[in-house]
Amino acid sequence: MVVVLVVLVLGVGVFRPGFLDADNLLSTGRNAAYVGLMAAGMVFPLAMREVDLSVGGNFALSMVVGAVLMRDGMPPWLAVPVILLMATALGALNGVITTYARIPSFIVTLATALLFRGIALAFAAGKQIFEVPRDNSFFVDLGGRYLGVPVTLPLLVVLGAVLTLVFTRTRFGAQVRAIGSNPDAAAYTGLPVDRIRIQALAVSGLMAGVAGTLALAFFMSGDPTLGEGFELTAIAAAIIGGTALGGGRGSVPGAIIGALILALVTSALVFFRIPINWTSFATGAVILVAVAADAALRRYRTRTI
Amino acid sequence: MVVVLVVLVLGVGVFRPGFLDADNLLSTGRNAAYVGLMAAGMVFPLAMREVDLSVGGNFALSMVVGAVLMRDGMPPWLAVPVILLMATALGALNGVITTYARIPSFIVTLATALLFRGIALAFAAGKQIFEVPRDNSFFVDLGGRYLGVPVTLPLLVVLGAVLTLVFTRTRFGAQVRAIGSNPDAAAYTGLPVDRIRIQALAVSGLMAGVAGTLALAFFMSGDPTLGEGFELTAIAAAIIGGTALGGGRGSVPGAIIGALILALVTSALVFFRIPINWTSFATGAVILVAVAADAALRRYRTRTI
Amino acid sequence: MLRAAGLVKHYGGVTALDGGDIELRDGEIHALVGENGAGKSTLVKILCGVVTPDAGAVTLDDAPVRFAGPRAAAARGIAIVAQELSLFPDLTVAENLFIADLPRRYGLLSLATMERRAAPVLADLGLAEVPTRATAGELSLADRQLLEVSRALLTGPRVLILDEPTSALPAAAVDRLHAVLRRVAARGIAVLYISHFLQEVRRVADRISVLRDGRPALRGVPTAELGLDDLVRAMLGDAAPAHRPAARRHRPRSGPGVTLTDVDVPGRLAGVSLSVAPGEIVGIAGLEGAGHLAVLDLVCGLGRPAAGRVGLLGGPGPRSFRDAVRRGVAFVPGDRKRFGLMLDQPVWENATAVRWLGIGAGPWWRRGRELRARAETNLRRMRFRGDMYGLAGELSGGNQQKVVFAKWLDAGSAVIVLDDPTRGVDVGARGEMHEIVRELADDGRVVLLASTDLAELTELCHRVVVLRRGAVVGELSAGELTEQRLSTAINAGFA
Amino acid sequence: GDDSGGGGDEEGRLEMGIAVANVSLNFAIEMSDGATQAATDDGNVDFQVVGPPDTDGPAEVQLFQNLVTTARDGVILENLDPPLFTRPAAEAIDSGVPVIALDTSPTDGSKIEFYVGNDNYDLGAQMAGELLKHLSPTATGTVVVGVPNPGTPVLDNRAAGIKETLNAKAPGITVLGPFQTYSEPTKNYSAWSSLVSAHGDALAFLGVGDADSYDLARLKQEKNGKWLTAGFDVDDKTLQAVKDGTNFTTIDPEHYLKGYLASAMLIKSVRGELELPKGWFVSPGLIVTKENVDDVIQRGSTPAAAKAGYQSQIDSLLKDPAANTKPMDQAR
Ligand SMILES: Nc1ncnc2c1ncn2[C@@H]1O[C@H](COP(=O)(O)OP(=O)(O)OP(=O)(O)O)[C@@H](O)[C@H]1O
Ligand SMILES: Nc1ncnc2c1ncn2[C@@H]1O[C@H](COP(=O)(O)OP(=O)(O)OP(=O)(O)O)[C@@H](O)[C@H]1O
Ligand SMILES: O[C@@H]1[C@@H](O)[C@H](O)OC[C@H]1O
Ligand SMILES: [Mg+2]
Ligand SMILES: [Mg+2]
Repeated sequence: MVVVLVVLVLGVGVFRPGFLDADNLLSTGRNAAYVGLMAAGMVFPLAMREVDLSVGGNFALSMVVGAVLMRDGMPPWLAVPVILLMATALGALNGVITTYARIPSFIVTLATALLFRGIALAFAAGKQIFEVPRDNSFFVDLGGRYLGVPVTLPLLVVLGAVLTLVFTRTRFGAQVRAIGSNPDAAAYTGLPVDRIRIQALAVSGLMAGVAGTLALAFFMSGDPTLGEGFELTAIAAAIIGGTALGGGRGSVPGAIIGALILALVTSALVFFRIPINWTSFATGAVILVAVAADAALRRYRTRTI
Repeated sequence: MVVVLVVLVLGVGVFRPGFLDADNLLSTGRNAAYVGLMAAGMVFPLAMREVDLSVGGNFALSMVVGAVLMRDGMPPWLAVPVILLMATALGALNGVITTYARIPSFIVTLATALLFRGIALAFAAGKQIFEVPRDNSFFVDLGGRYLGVPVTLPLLVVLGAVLTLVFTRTRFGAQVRAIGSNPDAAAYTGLPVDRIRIQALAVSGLMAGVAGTLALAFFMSGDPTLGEGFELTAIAAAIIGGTALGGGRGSVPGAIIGALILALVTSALVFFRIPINWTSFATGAVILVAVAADAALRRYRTRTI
Repeated sequence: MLRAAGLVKHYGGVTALDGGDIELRDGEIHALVGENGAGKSTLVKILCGVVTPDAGAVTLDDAPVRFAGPRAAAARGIAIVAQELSLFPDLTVAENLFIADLPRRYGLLSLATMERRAAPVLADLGLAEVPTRATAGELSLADRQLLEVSRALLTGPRVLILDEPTSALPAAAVDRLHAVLRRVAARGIAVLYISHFLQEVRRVADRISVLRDGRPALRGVPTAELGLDDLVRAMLGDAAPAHRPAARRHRPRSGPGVTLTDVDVPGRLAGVSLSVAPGEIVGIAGLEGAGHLAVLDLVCGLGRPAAGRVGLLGGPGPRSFRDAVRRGVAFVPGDRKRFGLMLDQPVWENATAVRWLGIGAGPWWRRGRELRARAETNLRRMRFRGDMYGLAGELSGGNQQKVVFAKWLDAGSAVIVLDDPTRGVDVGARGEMHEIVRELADDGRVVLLASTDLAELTELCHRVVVLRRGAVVGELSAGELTEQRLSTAINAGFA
Repeated sequence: GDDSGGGGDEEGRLEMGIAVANVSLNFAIEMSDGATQAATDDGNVDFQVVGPPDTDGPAEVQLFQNLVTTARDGVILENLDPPLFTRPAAEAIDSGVPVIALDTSPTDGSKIEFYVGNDNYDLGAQMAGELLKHLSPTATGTVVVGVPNPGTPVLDNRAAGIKETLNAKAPGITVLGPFQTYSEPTKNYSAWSSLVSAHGDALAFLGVGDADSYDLARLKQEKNGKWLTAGFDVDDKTLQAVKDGTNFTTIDPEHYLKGYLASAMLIKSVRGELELPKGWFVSPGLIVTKENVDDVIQRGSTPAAAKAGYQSQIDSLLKDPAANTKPMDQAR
């Protein structure tokens, strides 16, 4: 993974040195952070054989609700816990519906994606909400840079580390992996499968909320149309990073690196001046090559070790 | 399923008789047919634990290639086999890459979706292609109506029946289900897992091509931007129709009915004059309710039988 | 003391239990035996709260209990090792051991605590070598079975229930397990032990109960009062075979069979040569990792030699598993749940999968009637007890194994490779299956057999090839083939 | 009300409506607001708006077909993908429902004969002209043009207008692109961010879509860019960026006005008060700069303000529709 990431960066850099410009790499990283955070959260449902297609909607709703609260006078830093609580609750709601209506999470979250984005639309009444206190430290600091580095990036690293610990070293994480690994045995062993499902979807909701909060801090406005299609990119990033759709296995750092690779591919193509009608083709082709290379590399390594 | 479909139609019809207008129902059905055909094809990869996210791209490419061939003078009916062959080959290509590069089909088809659509864009030079011989029977008959019924609809029924037979009554169908049920056991039973995977993805490619052909006949133009997001709707339709994401089970008629339900929900909302800011919300909510009702009904039935 | 009385359980039209009862006394090992499908696992599932009985009562220390689920049972000190392995293949050994109650330190899993607590139990069962950080899916079937036993022991139970814990275990591991169970019983714990190895049962149990068709045939009779024949009669009733069918005369034919010539597989086999002729039943034996399973893999196309030659029916070695199957190799795997069955599909579809779906014989469309007829014939030959139209996952363990055998029988293969083919199968059916294997050999098939059950090897094989550390160390043929000598050869080699 | 409708029922109440490309973006909302206002002004029209949540051609086709079964007296069709509507529009017209096109010119076989839309090529040219006001006549360097999604005629025409005008009027300037900038706003931001890194020495970055405008502004602030930036449409954030001088202009296709005009003329023609001319009714656009941005902001604050703001234009344009109408095949 990391190898592919580095090869990609350096490979492009050789031909287009401007790509290696610190500012370009940092901005690309920051832009990838939103999907990266969602991908990190997505590892939890995926690892237990569930999926969350509502992260894009949750992301948009978080931004809009945050912007509305701030516009209407709530101190931004106070609004943050409200946003995160709401996003987590919506994630949990996905889990509750999946569990109690007994519908696959694919369908539930496909519908709640519309639902959440719909609430955002209704809330914003079709307008962008930008009358927020831009001079507040929430926007200046959280949305800005520190020593030239977008604050979002260290946060991504910290949150990634925390989620990695949660996934690999906590009881909750182990239960998530256990359920994904063998659902029958998990039920048989008496693991609280329903509760864990709700919690796993709550985690992915929370991360959508975190992404929404950071995007709000950066873009300084709430916009209900944001984040469309993010769910697929986030799932793809998680899978590229080694999470199995079939459950049981997952990697939070892998998911984040997966998101970075996808973002770098798009950005790199810009440096090669791909004509607009070929952009889509080139993006698809490069992703395929990058992922195939990664897969081949892994096979090679496990074979030689 | 059928119950939910009928209740939906009649329920809306009671309040908004205009909804029951034959013409309205027929055009809604026809519009659902494209996703319905893709959902029917999608049953094959899903039932063997694969997924095809490239059907939207394949659909667009089929339309564009068909339109270009017809514009450049190929007799439309002659272009049809070319389109279908190409769509099938692209589906098979998904299978070949998945098998030999050993990347999950989720990633492969996410990338080839971009690739196929990219080729369509490049091929069409970014334009919508509508300089086709509209008086040809391909457009007049295949795209038109017969005795007031859009020809697409009986075709949907026939193709649905054929695919149902293939899925339930042929060796290929049984192999697909066997692999989805337990891939390891299938391999240890001597099934040609790789070949079947390629064939299953070819089937879903073919159905995308069929949908593209029918759409071309109806819309009388090729448009590289068409069919975005169809893949998720098709997967959702298949799941609503009783196909398990975890493989082993599937239903072709279920998938088609699933697509009809999804289309009817959207269409019904028009008749209730939901304010536009709330349509997204209402769509999500009604889908949830419809699917939950269906699930509850099934449980009730299996309990009483 | 855990007691159950008058347990009744119906699954749809099937009566799994019809008045089952049992009394587990503290400090005693109580064995439960019975034919496949007699209701043993069902009884056990009721005891530990997995299944709710339709009638009957369970009492713990004379107080009635009704467990909401296995967790509730576990909370009262009832631990179970289920018949169908219920490990988490993606989790580490340590996580598997403690999944029900993971020890933590500062909120994080404490690997150190897990290792400390697990070490003595793992050592007792001979798992000391297994790294606790390895994922369970990488372990052998035997190690996984022992891992489950370890997991149950680690909960510190007062009632320990083991549903066929030794079906995949080699003899040495069985002995270690028995030693552990005796020690556990000595501490006052009640043990329920289910097995189809009647000798083994008689060795370890203080009392024995027998279930027949869901009803008790014997209730907690002290082992000393029971002979082997009494047991068999209680289990099978009038159907009990009067005598063991005599081994038929071995008539090897000329013609191509299976040959290995100076075969090397890095890390598994070194310079192995052997050949099996049509009509022969040859056992391949060894300790875990000795290379005997690698031999089976080569014949089935699951591996290719780095050096040397494999010959299959006069042709070259198989290129792949599928190639092997299509060229006439049948492989009955030991791990039926993973490699053998589609649990969510009907039995008859499972039983016809090799011929129709694997080899591709028959028309491309489904001829259901014909398929069902074939399935029925083969299943009847296996003494299958269950609903052919039901799902494979709803069968008792032994009957599942029969389905796996039946689907390979259907293929009509010339080379039959068997890996623990009678795992979990009751004595009666085991005898029947052995008879079928003999018939296959008489019919001129090549049969290769690996088994953790030494009795199976001695009863069935014309000769047994023994491997140690990837090399053939000797061969025992008809006259010299006894369990004693085989065990010595496997463990110590030929002096 | 009653669903049967049909031209001129008892009290002259009309069942009409508009289908828009989506119901979430400012441009579409403005058009539907304008169209709805014209119906309200008539006083006796039951007017319905339909559209998919996100831009989605086939979904809009379905909604359009549903709409023509209820709004039997007339339907305005706004979309970004005209070929899709060729047959559905023709079928609707054949069944007796008057249909006119809005924003994107209809295709040949659609049987739609009246279209209200901007001269998008000219809007692009105007943007180029505005840019040249901020550069010295002999300026040399590059200008990067971005288009959110390929294959959308409205946007392609704008890009062509920019490109061809700059090539003609400023020989020292090399126009690069158009490059794909994606319509989802965060992806749009990323795309521009990469474009700016890749062409750090460019004179200007010009986008032809709505997200381009405000994302370019945010980017310029973030990077303290010295380059010129501008895009289209009058989303709130875009107007803010013009007001504070970040973007030198935004081109307003005056969507509200377009929607109002289309709706008003359709209603009049259905009532028999107006013979609709055949062809393309050119709806004007506006160059928004620091000078007039406050008026535009005021105009966009409420539907009533919009009505007031556009009233004089509405009156004059409606006086003689034929005078503003060009042959359909010239639409661009
Ligand atoms: N979930 C189920 N659904 C339907 N039938 C079942 C189910 N579980 C068990 N049965 C049936 O109940 C009967 C008793 O099964 P059980 O598993 O208790 O047998 P057993 O004595 O453990 O056999 P074995 O020695 O093969 O393990 C069998 O006929 C089996 O098919
Ligand atoms: N659940 C069941 N229990 C008992 N018998 C069954 C069951 N299902 C099917 N059968 C038997 O199988 C026979 C064929 O059933 P059915 O017609 O459903 O199969 P089919 O798949 O149509 O077969 P074919 O492919 O030959 O047409 C029935 O006559 C019945 O005796
Ligand atoms: O101005 C609008 C543009 O911004 C949008 O992207 O497409 C439709 C146009 O009318
Ligand atoms: Mg059992
Ligand atoms: Mg039949």
